[in-house]
Amino acid sequence: MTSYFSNLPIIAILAPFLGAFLVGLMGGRKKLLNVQRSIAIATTFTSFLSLIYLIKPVILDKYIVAYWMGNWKPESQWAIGIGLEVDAFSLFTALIIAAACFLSAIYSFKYMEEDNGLDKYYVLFQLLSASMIGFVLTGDVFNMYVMLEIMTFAAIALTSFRNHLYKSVEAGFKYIVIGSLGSSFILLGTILLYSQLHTLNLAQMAALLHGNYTPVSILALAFMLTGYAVKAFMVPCHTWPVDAHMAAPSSISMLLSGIMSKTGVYALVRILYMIYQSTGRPEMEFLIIFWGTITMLVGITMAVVQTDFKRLLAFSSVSQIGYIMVGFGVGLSVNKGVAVVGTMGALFHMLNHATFKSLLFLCAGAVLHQTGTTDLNKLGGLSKKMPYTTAFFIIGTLSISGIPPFNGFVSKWLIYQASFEAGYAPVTIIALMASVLTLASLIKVIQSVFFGQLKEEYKDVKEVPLFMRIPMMVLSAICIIVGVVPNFVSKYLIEPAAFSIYNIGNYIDVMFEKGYAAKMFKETVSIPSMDYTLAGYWNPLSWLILFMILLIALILFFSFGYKSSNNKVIDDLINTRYETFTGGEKEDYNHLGENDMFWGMRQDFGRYFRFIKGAHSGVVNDYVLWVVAACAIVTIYLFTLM
Amino acid sequence: MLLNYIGSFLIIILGLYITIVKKNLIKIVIGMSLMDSGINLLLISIGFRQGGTAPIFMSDLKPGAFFVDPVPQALTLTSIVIGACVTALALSLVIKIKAHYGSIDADKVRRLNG
Amino acid sequence: MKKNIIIKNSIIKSCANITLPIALILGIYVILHGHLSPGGGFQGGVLIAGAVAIVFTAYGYKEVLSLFNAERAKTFEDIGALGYVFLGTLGLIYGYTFCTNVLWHSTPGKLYSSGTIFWMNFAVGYKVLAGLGFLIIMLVSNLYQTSEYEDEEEK
Amino acid sequence: MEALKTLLPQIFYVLIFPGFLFCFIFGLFLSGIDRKMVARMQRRIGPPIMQPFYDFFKLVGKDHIIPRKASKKVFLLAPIFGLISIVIIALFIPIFGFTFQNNTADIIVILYLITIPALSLVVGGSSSGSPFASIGISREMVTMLSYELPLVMIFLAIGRKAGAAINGNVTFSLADISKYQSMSGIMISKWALIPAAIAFLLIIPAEVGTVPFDVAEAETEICEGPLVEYSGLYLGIYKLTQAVKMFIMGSLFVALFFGGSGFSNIYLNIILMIVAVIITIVLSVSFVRSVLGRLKVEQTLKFFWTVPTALSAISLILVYLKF
Repeated sequence: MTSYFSNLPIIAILAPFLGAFLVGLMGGRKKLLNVQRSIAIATTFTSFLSLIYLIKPVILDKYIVAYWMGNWKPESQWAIGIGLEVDAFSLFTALIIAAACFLSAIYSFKYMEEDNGLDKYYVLFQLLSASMIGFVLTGDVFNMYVMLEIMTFAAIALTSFRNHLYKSVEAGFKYIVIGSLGSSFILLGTILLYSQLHTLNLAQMAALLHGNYTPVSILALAFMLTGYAVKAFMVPCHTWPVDAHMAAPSSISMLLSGIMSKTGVYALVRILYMIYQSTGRPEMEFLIIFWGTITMLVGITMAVVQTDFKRLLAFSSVSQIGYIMVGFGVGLSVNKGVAVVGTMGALFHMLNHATFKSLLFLCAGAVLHQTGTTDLNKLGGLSKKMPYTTAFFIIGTLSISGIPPFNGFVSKWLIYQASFEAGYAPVTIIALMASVLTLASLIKVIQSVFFGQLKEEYKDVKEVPLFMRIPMMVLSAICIIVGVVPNFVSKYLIEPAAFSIYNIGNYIDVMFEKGYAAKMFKETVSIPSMDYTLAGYWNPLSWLILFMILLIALILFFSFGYKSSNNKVIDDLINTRYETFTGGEKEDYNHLGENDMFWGMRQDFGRYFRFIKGAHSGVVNDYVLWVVAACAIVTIYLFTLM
Repeated sequence: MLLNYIGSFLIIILGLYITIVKKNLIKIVIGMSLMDSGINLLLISIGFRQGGTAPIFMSDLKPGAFFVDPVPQALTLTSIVIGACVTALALSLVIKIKAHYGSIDADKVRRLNG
Repeated sequence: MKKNIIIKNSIIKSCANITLPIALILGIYVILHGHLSPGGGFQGGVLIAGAVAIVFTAYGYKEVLSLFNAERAKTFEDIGALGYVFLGTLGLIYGYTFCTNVLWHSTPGKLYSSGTIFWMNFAVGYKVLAGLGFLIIMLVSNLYQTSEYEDEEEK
Repeated sequence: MEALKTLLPQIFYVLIFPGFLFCFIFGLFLSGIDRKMVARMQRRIGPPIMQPFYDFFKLVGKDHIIPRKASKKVFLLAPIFGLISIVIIALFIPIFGFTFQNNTADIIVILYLITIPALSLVVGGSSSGSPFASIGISREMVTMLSYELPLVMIFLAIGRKAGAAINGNVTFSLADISKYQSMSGIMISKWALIPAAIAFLLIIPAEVGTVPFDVAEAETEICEGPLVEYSGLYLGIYKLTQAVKMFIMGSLFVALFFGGSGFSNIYLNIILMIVAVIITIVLSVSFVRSVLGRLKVEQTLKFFWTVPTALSAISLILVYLKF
């Protein structure tokens, strides 16, 4: 039992907690600031490293690590202690989280240097990282709730960290109201489930609830679904993250949007696939796919009409969660082959969304850091001043819109295929349209932030320092590498995770003893046979070689033209033929703000856009009402159909 | 016992009602903590058993005595802590909002919309 | 907001004078007997932190601020948390799992009989009394210092 | 030596036959035919068929100017990426059963690769910093949005139709679609897919950017929109991309609706393909172009989201009902 890896999960959770308290102990002394920064980087790196060491046993050897706190092992097959359980799916999510936290810690080094109270920032940051890792590694429902609460508090405090800005405070308040409402629902669901099963252990719950649905457990399911939907930004519970992402420092927006949403998705998957074992239930499949599609559509249409850089990214994040949930919804299908494609697409999209959305938020942070605003109407023409950020942002844009050979393509394609094969053709169409709209909304950002006319006040803007560029570099490298070798990634990361989602019997057996699941289920629990043939991978390597050949040939050919034009621009300052053609207008009047973009579309769908913008009224009460209404609808749906 | 369950759900619904209807931010916070209290009551009621003793192994335990369920009590404690934190954090944010907006009316604190 | 109201009520004061030591003693008792009786570190910590609230109701916020140091409370909270983590890690160091009871060697029912659990309770109690105390101090001082606070805002 | 043996044909494919050279020659040739046809329909003599070649080489010979406001690298790289991606599509399109690249999901790859030239136009135009280009790119994005919806539905209908026969579910592989057509007759002979074919013919002009739907480049209103600052070689590349796109869309139409086993001889197949593509382009581009005037941008959106979308939706529903 006590192998070298058995203690690694707790170390991964413990290191950032320890770091948080250490930083708190040091207090706000200016001299120790660098020490605090190094501690944050070191602890997040420690947890990342310990999770990497877990890859070999958990993912490659398909071993599930069970860890009982305080050595309180199950007494006569009844869990009495708090357990950690790490299977490939947990580890997959935890790896994404730990890597992103590490990158965010590096990014914060320079990004946050102008703020004061940085000791508090680092305490909260490490609490956030630790609780997110703990959330996905734990095998106990109530522990999940506690970790979720630590996460929520740290995130709220970080959202309103820059409390001299009105938007931070308002976003923080909305977050705490809606977030704690979601937490309350989760707690309510958990205790209702406890009242039926008298256990809090995930594995044991799964074993006891098998084929044992009662009204209480269905009510619990409704509450838990809504509660975790709040954490995973599913429409209509998507109102807080938008404000929060906009107001938080970008290093935190990255974690909130790219990573924290994944914890909600993780919990939803655990509830649906593990506790309630809804695989093969068409009504659950329909609910999740429908919910995901609504999320996708509302998120992206709101993103198109936004005027704030980070708010736009946040809404696009909401729509990406819709993709993930559609994938997981298809994963509940009766048809095993299709289900596997859906699950794999969703898992792949979790990874990809974490990378490119983090990248985009870091770019937004770079712009905010250098110019001090994220209003699309005020910015413009930064590409000459910040060439690296522009390049990274374009890579992120291409990835998120799924342009091959970047990573978004692979996962989006798997999701399209899965949803179409499962017989949800309208969903596929909406997903493809949402992809184009994503591109359109981000093109708007590219046009109005990086290209277009440079404003007078941004004349002296410089490129961001190296410490902020490194995380962006790493993330864009991941975007490209994952897109180029998707086969490798899915074989060594996605497939084991998808397998472990379906392999419930083993999950239960490892926690208790061999044969426990079979005893409780009163049937032999077979290891699910996974059929990956329908997921016929896109193999870009073959034509990527050709792509490279062409690229090299063309670039060699045209580089002469490029070179010869190089000098003229610089020395020929008087010649008016190098001026942009404006049709005689003065430059101050011809900047096309983002408001004017896509007016053709807004004219035709004006009624829809006015309605949807008006619905996001900004009043907390309305948002709470939405969440409660969602809960009511889910409850009614589940009670009528289950 | 039934009364407890009905009461707890009533309190939860009352909390939700306050959160949805009242425009005063402090009242919204009150609604949130009311909902927390309802959940706590539900938790404790779930763990309660008629005639049970405190769940501690002592030597003077009578034969045939049984415990109330200790787990919900522990959960309630955790939940209370979290509720206290929610209230404290939310109130501090309300103070900040008052400083920025000059009002604690939910209809006026809506600059982030659309 | 009502400002500058100095609470001078002799009934409250004399009641507080009686209850304050009781609260403290009871809190310490609950912390130390966490493994033997209902309660534990958290409840005891809350009881002790309640003392801050008692001082506030009886003597007003100035007294609270002069008696308690918020910065130090913050530090103490971290020390408590670190102590808990350290005690938990003892299990790892001794080769068991996290939070394993490694010091246990006594008869049940005695005060010092539970090994690490006793010290963990102590650490939790320490953390909670510091943390909640800090919370109350902060709320109290915010209540009376909004004007100062707005000045900060303008900077 | 082994690697060279596999690599040499690949290089041949990329650079010579379905790839770069072939696309270059045939695309410009097709563009010449189109111009000639339009001229004849308007009772003009029209330019010689080789005119696009002359235009292209003239543009290559000219000096190119990079505006001071433009961000240079993006400005110069965008057209190249557009051209590469459109040439790569040529490798995916089967010529009557003969494919160069075989993927399980080349339809979706094509769907995305087709957007890259439009995207390169958008990014390149945007990087030039011209206000006309900004208006142009917003129009280009709206056009793209408008034709993407029916295009997606057409692809899904065809994939469903072919997949139901091949593997019982759905296929996104052009090779499978080609196989299906050689098994049970060309796609256009299925009643269910005739609306989809009409919708596809309506999409081709918007995809290529010719007259009724060339809102993005409207010369009279916004001076060629995104292309306003381009000159010389890079303008030539854009024009070439447009011509190649015409060829690609035509051959995609042929592969999707008129595919099949063809002749046993590959050369005959190629000639058949070329003839079919010319007919398609004349039908869908030249006729429409010579008759209609330019639409407004919101009219484009309204048109595409009503008529072609409805047509392709009918197809999709009919396919699902197993007609």
